[in-house]
Amino acid sequence: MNYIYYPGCSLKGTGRAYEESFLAIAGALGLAIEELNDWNCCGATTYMGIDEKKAFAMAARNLALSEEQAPDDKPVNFLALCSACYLVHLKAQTMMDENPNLKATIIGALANAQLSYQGRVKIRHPLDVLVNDAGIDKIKSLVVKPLKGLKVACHYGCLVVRPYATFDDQNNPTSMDRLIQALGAETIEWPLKTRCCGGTLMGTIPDVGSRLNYILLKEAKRRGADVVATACPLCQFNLECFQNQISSLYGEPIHLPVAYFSQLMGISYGISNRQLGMQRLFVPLQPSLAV
Amino acid sequence: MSSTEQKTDGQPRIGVYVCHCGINIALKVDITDLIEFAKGLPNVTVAREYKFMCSDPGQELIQKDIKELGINRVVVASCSPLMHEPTFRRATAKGGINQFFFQMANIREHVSWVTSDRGDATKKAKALVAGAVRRVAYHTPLERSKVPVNANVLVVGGGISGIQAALTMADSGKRVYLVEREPTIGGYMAKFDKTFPTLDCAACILTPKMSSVRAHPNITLWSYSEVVGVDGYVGNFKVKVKRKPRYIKEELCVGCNQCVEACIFKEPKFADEFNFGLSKRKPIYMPFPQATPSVVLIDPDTCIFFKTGKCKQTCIKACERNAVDFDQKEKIEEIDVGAIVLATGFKPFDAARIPQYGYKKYPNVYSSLEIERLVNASGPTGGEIIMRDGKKPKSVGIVHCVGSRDEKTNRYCSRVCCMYSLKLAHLVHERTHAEVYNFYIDMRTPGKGYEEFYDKLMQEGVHFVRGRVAEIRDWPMTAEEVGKLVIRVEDTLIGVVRRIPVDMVILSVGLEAHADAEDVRRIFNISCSHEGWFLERHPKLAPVSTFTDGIFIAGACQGPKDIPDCVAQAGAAASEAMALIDKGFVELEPNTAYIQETICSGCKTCIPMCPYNAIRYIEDKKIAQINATLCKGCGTCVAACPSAAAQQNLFTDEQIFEEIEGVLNYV
Amino acid sequence: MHEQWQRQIKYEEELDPTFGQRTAEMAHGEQLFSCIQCGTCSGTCPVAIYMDYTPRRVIAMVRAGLKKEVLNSRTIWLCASCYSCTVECPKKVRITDVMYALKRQAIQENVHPKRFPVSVMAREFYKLVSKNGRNSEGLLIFSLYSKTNPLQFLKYSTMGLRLLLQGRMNFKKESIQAKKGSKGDLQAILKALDNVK
Amino acid sequence: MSNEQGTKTGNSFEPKIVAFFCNWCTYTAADLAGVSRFVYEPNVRVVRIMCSGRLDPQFVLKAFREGADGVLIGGCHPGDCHYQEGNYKALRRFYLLKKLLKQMGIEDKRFRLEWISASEGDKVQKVINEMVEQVRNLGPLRLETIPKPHHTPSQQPAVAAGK
Repeated sequence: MNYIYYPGCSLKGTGRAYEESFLAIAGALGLAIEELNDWNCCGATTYMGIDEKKAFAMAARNLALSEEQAPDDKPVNFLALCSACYLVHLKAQTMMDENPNLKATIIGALANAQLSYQGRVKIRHPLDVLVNDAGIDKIKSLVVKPLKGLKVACHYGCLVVRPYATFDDQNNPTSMDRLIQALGAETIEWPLKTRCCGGTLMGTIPDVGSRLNYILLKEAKRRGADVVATACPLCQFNLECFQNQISSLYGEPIHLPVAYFSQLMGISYGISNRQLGMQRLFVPLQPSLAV
Repeated sequence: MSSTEQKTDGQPRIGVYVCHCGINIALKVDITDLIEFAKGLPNVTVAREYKFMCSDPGQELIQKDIKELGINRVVVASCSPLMHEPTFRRATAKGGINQFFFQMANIREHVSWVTSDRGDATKKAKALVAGAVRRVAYHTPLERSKVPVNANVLVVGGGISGIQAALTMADSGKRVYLVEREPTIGGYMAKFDKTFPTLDCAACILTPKMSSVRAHPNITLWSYSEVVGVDGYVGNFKVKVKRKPRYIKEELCVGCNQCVEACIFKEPKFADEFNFGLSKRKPIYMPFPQATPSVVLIDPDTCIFFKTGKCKQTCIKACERNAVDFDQKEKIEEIDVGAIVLATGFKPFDAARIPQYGYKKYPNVYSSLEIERLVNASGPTGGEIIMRDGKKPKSVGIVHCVGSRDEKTNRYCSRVCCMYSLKLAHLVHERTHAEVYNFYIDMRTPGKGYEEFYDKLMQEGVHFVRGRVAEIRDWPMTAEEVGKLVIRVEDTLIGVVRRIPVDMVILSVGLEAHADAEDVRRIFNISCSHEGWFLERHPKLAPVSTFTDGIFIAGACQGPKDIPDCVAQAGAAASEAMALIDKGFVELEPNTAYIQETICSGCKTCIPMCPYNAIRYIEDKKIAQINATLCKGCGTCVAACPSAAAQQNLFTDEQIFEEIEGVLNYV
Repeated sequence: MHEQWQRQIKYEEELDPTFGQRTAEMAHGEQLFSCIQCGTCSGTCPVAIYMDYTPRRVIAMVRAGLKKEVLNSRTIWLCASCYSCTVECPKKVRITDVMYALKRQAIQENVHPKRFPVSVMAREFYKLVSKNGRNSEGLLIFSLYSKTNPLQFLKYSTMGLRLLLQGRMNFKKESIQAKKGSKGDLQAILKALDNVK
Repeated sequence: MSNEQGTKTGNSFEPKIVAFFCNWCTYTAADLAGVSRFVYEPNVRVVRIMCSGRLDPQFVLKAFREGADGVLIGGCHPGDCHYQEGNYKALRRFYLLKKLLKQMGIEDKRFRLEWISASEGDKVQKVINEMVEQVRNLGPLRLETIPKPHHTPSQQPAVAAGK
């Protein structure tokens, strides 16, 4: 199966390691992936708060472009790594389907840029693709360095299963857990797995953002996690990069590696740290792997 | 009738009577316009309006016109015939003409209540009236045939509702068959310790009733049995009852339990249904000490002999009365009854369907019914409230509306949860002195002494938080939360979010219709609401009747209800059934089919059409003939008859043709 | 009038009776009017603890027409759109979308709290992305801090430096290639939607 | 025939639809729709029959003949028939009739059969609104051109004084 890959802004910036590591393991798994030409920002969770129609139009432009890029009439697998990008495109699509007038308006707007949207796009999340297309067995088969003894807290964050749970259980998703277990690691019982990291609040209102991330990190430590695995650049950024500020704010030393699930896969596949962007981590993962 | 005959010249003289129904119809239908229109219709002699046609003055209008104007056909334009057709037929008869010279036009349910524009409504009402007028001209005098009613009754379901209905009818001398699916009667009430708001013990008021059911000469109790088929019609139902094998000869067993003692399983090791698995039983067991009938049964799924064929069968030897019978087979009993009372009850909501409440995940999260057993003196802990981890709770949270008032589970309010939650709060507080918190959306205590009970609880120091619990988790934020279940909720009366750590959580689950309500409904040929509750004939005027004559409903199978309401409804259903039986006969709607011998070609097309084998072929005459007593009046044979020899009273081809022309040709 | 003597009574003339209906339409849902004030939204909301009005209260205020209070509240800007409330609401009220609808009204009527980082960031992001078609994290943070609280630069300088060194941040302007008038011209699309009702 | 006369919208075409509803399920559902105040299009006139099995093909043809633009049949869901299987009989006739009507040039959408149980008041609303809209789009059915046979009524029943 072919995938049109939508990176989104973060994966070219703060989330670079996510792109690097995912493309690396995708290559290992032999997934045919090509980047979407001239993609634009999805508008994230913010743009909708200013102008909803334009927000949907921005997403629709990407959907239209992906249909351009996969001209035959087969369904297009639109792969968005970032959870926010994944949801924004999914929401735009769902809202247009629910509301014909809105759809007409958006399609009309696209026409001004000689674009059309037929609606044959299927928006996919990497966990969905890995677990359901590649399959756990295939994922297992490539493991050369099992992550024996590594205790992982799989953090799905909000938007993977909310408001739409298209491929996993909304209250208790398990795809990442199954995937991580396939690497030989142990996943801890993690009831906060879909709790919010605060998104952009960390940047705008640090006190609020800090508390949300403090709760997650503290509980993950309490439950004996060696590392938190994420599937979202913003979760990763919030959980990892502010640990010093959080520690000083709550007078409690917090030092917990936060890596992308794809980096953990890469490690177990024996892919080089550089290819996986491990050097970009604030909190190095290597020590935890020594266990 | 002399007056009538003088005034009639063989031509129909139709009277049209339009009802305002207060403003129900008048608001949407221009009555004056409609009256003027009706006056212009063929054969209409008089057209009148009245505020409430169903009232006495309204009915007298009709009778007066019949006598004075020689009206010989009556059309009433008002509500649905399913509502008031009998009323106006009676009025017509009182006037002195045959009651079937009457036709109703439904301009309320089918017009004024479902149409927004007044012009449209008036137009539609005119069409329906025209249809009725055209049709009624072709009505013919008919007589109702009477069929005797079988004096026996069937009660389905042995909970408090079924028991109440059965006893009421048996005491009045009716022969009652009480069929219960479970091995014992008593239903959910038998599992309760106390009942709200009086806190009298459930057993003390229920078990005497259970034993009098067992002892009653007029009651045949078939437990561990299910109705599998119902044929016939009001007054004369033929019922098939499946009696499941309990592998014990019921008539021999005296419930001494020696077989249970003797079972090769020295210790009970299988989840005990009656206690929701809070205790264990053996493969051969008595459901609970006061079980009625007091007869043990064997569970083939857990019994070694049934699973392996190899067992010392110590139970057989232990029974002096040789009641144990491993060869027992399921058998079908057939009975004839005149009326049926359905009291099949409800099923509790499965709390696991709301994952964020942690039921089946955290051992100390219980469903309210489990707590009913825990606080019960005859329960698994002898009434001591001990949690699965062996500890006594110091703090308890009771969560209301679990599986109620929730679009994702059940939209409706289950009606009993607020009160039983208060009851449990009282009992738990009384026995453990724990801090008890009630989390409610709205406190609903309508009922005698209910609000007072709520007040009593507040006085007792039970905490009340108005807010629907968002989640129950085991991750602590503070030292006191460590090792506790943390309830996260907005205290909506203060407007702040609270985290309340407790040892034990009670989920007050709502009531649901049985999973197989749909199948049961079909067996008895009645209707269900979307939620699966059995549908009453009329929400106010016929709350225990169904759309199938002779079949009545009582208790929670009709909708969530507490014990007082169940008992009241059971009494109502019982008296409805007895009213039917004591009358001795039922008058059948004369809408039966008949064959016009001169036209019938004897092609036999109709014969296989009849679901009741009411049509037979008469060899010598070479024609078909319909047995009116067997015919139920569906008219399928009439529609099939190629030569129009078959016709149906009240629904002849020409009556329907006229109605079609009527509804189409005037507006 | 003296601050702490603000009267709390509400007169009908101070309310906007159309506010509820308008908001419901903007939020794709009449379910708003089915709210039973159970507080599940507030209970599930991870940031409710910082809000001036809990989400439940906002719903009630919207229905009652307390437009001024709602549009000026911090609550609507604190919503991180994690959708917990939306999926847990027993009446299927799309609370997250209600919050979005309120943010939009606040922007339209220009009544959002001044120098309040969230709304500032929102507008900066909107401008940046509408113009270039892509976000440039570095530039966004820069304009946000300079427009709200420049001290943040110091606070996060070391972190910023690390991000730069690790190649996780830069200050160059990202943008799409599609030229004006050419296929895929984003401006053309967005322009078409200006003043679409 | 007054097909062309419009109701609310000036002289826009408002179809007439005759519905044959069985007494036990669909007629009751229509009553429930009323009790629940489910407002729907006013274009349907309901003729009550005891069972959809009573539906004589003649009724349908008659209705079209008399100027109906559509005919709707409502019966109990399969397995729910008050008379065991009248609705199956109706279904068979429905299919046969559909063929014939096609031959007469009457469009598919003008003739519809629906299973609606006593508790489905909302379905009555949905089905009627749908059908009215569809028939409205089809426009009036014009059979007037063909001369119309009138059934010869039997002897007017003597007004017996039966009680």
